[in-house]
Amino acid sequence: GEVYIAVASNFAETARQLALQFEKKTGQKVRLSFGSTGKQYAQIRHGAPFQAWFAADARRPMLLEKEGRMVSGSRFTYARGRLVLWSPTPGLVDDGEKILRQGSFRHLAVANPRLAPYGLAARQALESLGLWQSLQDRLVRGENIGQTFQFVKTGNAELGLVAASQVLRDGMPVQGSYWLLPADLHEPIEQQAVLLKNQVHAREFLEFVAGEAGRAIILANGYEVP
Amino acid sequence: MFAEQDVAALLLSLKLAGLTTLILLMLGTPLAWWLARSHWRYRYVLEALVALPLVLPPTVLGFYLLVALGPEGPVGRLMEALGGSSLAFTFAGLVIGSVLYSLPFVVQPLQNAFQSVGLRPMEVAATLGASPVDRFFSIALPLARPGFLTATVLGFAHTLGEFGVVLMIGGNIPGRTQVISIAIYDHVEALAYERAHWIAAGLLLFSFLLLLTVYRLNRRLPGART
Amino acid sequence: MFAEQDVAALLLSLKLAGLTTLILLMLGTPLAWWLARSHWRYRYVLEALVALPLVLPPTVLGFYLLVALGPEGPVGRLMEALGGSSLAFTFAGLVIGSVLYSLPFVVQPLQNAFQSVGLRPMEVAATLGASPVDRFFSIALPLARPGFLTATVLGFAHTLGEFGVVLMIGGNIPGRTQVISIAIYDHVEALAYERAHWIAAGLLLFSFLLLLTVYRLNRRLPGART
Amino acid sequence: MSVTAGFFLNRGAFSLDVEFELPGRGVTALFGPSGCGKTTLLRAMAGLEPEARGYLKVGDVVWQDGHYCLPTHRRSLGYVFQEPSLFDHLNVRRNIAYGQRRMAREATGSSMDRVVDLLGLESLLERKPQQLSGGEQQRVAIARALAVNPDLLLLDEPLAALDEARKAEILPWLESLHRELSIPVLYVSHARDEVARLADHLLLLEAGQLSAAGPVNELFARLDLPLAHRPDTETIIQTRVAGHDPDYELSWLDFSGGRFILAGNQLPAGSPARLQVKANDVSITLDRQQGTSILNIFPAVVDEMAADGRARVMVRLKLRDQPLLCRITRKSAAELNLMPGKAVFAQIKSVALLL
Amino acid sequence: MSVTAGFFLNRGAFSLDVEFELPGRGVTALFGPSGCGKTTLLRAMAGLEPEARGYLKVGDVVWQDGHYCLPTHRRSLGYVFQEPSLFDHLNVRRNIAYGQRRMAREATGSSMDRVVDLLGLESLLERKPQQLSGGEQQRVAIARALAVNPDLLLLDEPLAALDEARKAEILPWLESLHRELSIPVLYVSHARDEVARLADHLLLLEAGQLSAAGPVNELFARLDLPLAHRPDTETIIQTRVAGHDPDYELSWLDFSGGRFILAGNQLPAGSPARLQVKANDVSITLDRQQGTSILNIFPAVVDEMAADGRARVMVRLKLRDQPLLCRITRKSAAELNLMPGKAVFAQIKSVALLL
Ligand SMILES: Nc1ncnc2c1ncn2[C@@H]1O[C@H](COP(=O)(O)OP(=O)(O)OP(=O)(O)O)[C@@H](O)[C@H]1O
Ligand SMILES: Nc1ncnc2c1ncn2[C@@H]1O[C@H](COP(=O)(O)OP(=O)(O)OP(=O)(O)O)[C@@H](O)[C@H]1O
Ligand code: MOO
Ligand SMILES: [Mg+2]
Ligand SMILES: [Mg+2]
Repeated sequence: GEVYIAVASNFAETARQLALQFEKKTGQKVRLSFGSTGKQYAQIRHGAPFQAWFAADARRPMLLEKEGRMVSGSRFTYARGRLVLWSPTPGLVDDGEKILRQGSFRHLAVANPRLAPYGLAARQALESLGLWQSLQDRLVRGENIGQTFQFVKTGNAELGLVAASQVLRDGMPVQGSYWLLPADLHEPIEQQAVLLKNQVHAREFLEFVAGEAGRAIILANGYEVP
Repeated sequence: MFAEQDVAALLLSLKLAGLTTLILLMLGTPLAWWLARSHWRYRYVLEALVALPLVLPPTVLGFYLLVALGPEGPVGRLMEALGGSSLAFTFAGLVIGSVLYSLPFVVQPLQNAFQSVGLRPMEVAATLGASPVDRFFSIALPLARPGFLTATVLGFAHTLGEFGVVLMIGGNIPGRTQVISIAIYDHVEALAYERAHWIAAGLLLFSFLLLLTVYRLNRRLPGART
Repeated sequence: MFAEQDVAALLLSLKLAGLTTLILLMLGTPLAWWLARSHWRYRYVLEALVALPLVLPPTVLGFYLLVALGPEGPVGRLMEALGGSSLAFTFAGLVIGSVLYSLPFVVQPLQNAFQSVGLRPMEVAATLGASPVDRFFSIALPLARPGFLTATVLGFAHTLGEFGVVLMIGGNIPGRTQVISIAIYDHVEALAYERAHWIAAGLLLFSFLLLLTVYRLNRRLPGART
Repeated sequence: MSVTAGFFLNRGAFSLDVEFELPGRGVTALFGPSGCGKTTLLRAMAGLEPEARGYLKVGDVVWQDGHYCLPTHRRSLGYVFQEPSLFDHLNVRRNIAYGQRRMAREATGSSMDRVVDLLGLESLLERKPQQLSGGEQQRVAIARALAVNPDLLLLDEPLAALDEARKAEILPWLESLHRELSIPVLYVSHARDEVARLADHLLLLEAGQLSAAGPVNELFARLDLPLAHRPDTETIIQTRVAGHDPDYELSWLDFSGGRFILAGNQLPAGSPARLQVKANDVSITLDRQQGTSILNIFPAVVDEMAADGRARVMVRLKLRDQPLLCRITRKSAAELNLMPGKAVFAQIKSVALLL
Repeated sequence: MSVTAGFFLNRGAFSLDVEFELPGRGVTALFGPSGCGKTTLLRAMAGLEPEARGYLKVGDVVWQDGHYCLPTHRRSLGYVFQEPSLFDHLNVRRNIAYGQRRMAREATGSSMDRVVDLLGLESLLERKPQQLSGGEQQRVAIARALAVNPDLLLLDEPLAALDEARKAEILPWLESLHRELSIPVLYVSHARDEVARLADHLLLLEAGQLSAAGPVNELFARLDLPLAHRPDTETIIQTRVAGHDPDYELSWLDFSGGRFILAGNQLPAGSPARLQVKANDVSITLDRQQGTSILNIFPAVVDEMAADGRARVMVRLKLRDQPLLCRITRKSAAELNLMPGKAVFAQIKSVALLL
């Protein structure tokens, strides 16, 4: 009885905590494989032996459903991501929008909008603020939200639009200063999960995540839950 | 200090690198030998082909391998027709990918080494009654020793550090296809820097000691005139 | 067929690979020469160090480079003290990363080639009045030609296909640090397979023709006895 | 184990085109100027020149003909290359043992010791080739080829880098070797001394073609070949040991023209012996002389005379039916009034005779 | 441009320990058995044995002493290695031109043509070393070393792979070379002939130590050196050309003991000439003989006698004050009743004389 589950990188830490709880509760072993959503989609299409998938967006789970490569009806939103403008330097982004408008920084890190849902959201937010064009030559793009965070964390980019789950623990920043972007600046970042094979323990795990205990853990890690 | 899963990943990496290097040497040696000796007019076409996989980014190479090995790809169908199952997401698949990707690092140094052995020692051995196979093993191999050392080191180290191909066709499944390079990457992505540092440091130290031993044993004898 | 941005990425890749190979040859040649000739007792320590960057996954190596280049890293501090700015997200940074990562692929074949030149031709050249520098260029270099070819091909191709390091310290800025390998990767991740195929095919064809030319020009003369 | 061979090879400026036979035993010298194709011929016989067309039969075994070519490692031969060509990764002992271990025939464990002893290699056995002097390397190469007890021995100037003393040790052994083993030996040499001493037969190669072939003593006595006009021209005389003078440690050697007296008494009575008489060492007198240190004086008849440069003549004497070449000044020939048919005495210093 | 040198090198089983001087011009032969250290000494002189301690002064320039060591490429020398060692990537022309282009002194464009011509390399100029025969390679190596016009020439058995005819062409040129250039030449050779012909001085090396050093003619005449007991022992006699016999193309050469008659008349009257007389070519008679083809007969006195093996004796004669070695059988010595002080005649075949 082992469960193999593919998980989008940004949800890795949270998924680990969920798995730990689940294992404690049921005695089932959960094996988590992390990767970018694009890669995992390709892998699943080519026969990857996962039983469930926690993607980083809704687009690719929907594609799978259309192609009939999953247990139909199992798709659901397990978390909703929030975008924060974050800098490890205390005080730098206390006044959120202002610093973006002033442009007193050399690099702003975002995730690649083509690949990462957080990147797409970042783009939408900057467009809403009317800054997307003017900031073009200061943008540095991470392939995924993890890499984007590293650009900022190592100080190579002064600030970045990263996932709230990366910088907030129980509502407080782990380090530095942040600005939680208003949710209306971008479309919601719906992170959806699907059951790929109708395997009993995988189904149980999805149920566990959607349940009370699961939602609490997800909330504590900086996501919103539907 | 090192989690069980990390140790498993390290062992898997060593197994993969060892096996890949072994296969590379077994495939690469006759190929390099042939390339070094052949007078075929279009030999250079093959030489160019061997180096070709290098120019693709590993993940992309991995993607095409995935397509080929997956149940709908040519290799996958062949395997299924033969009663086997798809090689994607298996250890065997990792080995195939690594072999393909590291081939030039083994073939090229070996080819150079065989070329610099020259014809004369082989001719002498033939006059002393050594068959082609015999003189290959008793003369060409030992004289090409520096080339073998380089090929082995490059092949082994490159496979240890390989990541893109392995991630793509392996699917990062703990205990099955999660190798140490992916494990470190996961930790970095999951912001578990501490853990990543420890494993990276351990891997570096281990590799350094290994390389040290290899190179030390290979020291040239002093006082040789040529 | 090829978007403007892809063409820019290809040109940038060629520039990066060319420059990196040039620097690698310039750094690697004296290093390889010294390694091939020195009788220093602890030479093997340096040999092991050169091969070491190989064992880290490129992204992880890139991560540490990012740390080193960042404002708190040693290189970053040095740059700042010198009045320069950070090298992260610049072309120069890409070059540094690629050089570090591809160093062993250049040094090792060169070292073997220099070793197989032997002392005798150098001694003869000395008796004919050639200074050490002179005989290095007039004797050792031409005799080590196969090693240089291998070093150049491996170094160039490896940098063309390099991805992890470049991704990590480049920030994927179109026209500045977005190289072709990242562009293909992006298309694959974004499920734009068609476009990825075209570029990959183009890159492969181009590289194949390049390699073909190089190897063809390097064909051994027929009829040589040794 | 006689050898029949023919080879043809075209290499642009140079082409090889030879057909010859080697007698079943004894040394055949391959003699000719630098670049005439000696090494190429040996390589072709060893099967190392894939472009060479031709045929080669050793004893009853066809090694090569139009359709068939035995690969080198199946040819039972010993080959000493012109350059020592030792295996750099093996020490001297293992270089020598290399071929020996691969012999098809029953291993002669003693032959290793014998060649090591003969070539004075005891103290070098554990050295690597790079730690040997030029001559030492060549000795190892010879030992390695000899240790395999082959059916055909190909030697490409094996003694060139050796000093006289070492040569003087090895030559008799090579002689005894070919006598014992009764295999054909093809021996490239530039030194007439060595040829005269070792070889029974001679192949004269010029620009890839055989210009003469035959027994050494016949060829050396022919005035029309360039051989006769070299400073070290000599005559080879076949003799048989008749007995010894124990007081002075001399030997008597009989041939058709008389009896030689030779320093040393190693050879057993009745055994054959070959004498080498340099044309420069023969002088001619009209009367048999007394009170001279020269022991070998024979009545002779002038057979033929040929100018040898402008100041000298080469005279072929007949000692009964044994020809003997003799080089003297034109002045002496004139003063002695030499002409074909004239009866004279040939004086040969005994110490000028070689085995 | 005289050379003062001393070298010490310890290599385990072998150690080199020599001190010597070379005269400012002329050829010094380095003679000794295989493995005695000849190559090592040459390498040390060229600065190629970094472990060798010692000193070396060429002319007024110190090349090496305790504190200082001129690097090889700054030493103006020509070195022919024991193995040809051509540059594989350069054709013959560029091999020869390599050193020439790097000479400090004024380029002698003609010297390339001269050496190419001398060594018969015209047709090979465009070939790569791998396309040459062994002897051809060696000729190129000699040409390459000669083309640099050095201050000191080091030759490690340069003629070993060459045939007699080619040697006979090159030797006189080497002679004329050292006469013209007046530089010291150190010449390793195993061949007494070559040594006798070329060398003025001799260094005898045994197991890394000098066992004798001095003018060739003195050393060759000493009965206590192993040199005297080799089959080709000879005496070198310094003479002066007195005149010619135009009818027979002979030369008259005077020395303290009389007048030699020599075939050929190339040498101008008054010029010095060196004669080589092999001990085997000298015979002894009690009376002056008539009716003989031998032209050179001199009154002589037996000076000293030494056993040479068991059957022979080596006799040193004095022709006035010119010593002359002569090897005869013990039997002849007894029959002629030779003893020191006895007056005899020495017969030398004129054709046995070499320039
Ligand atoms: N690298 C080495 N290590 C140990 N001994 C060596 C080394 N090289 C040479 N020798 C020994 O040093 C001695 C002198 O060698 P050298 O090459 O000078 O001899 P050589 O007089 O030139 O002989 P040859 O006439 O055979 O060329 C030899 O006994 C040889 O075995
Ligand atoms: N690869 C080659 N291409 C063209 N010509 C060659 C090649 N190898 C040898 N030759 C020529 O072939 C001829 C015969 O060479 P070979 O080596 O047989 O001569 P050799 O008689 O052994 O001379 P040596 O006494 O100098 O060793 C020479 O004229 C040489 O220049
Ligand atoms: O976890 Mo992602 O792939 O950056 O959205
Ligand atoms: Mg030859
Ligand atoms: Mg030597």
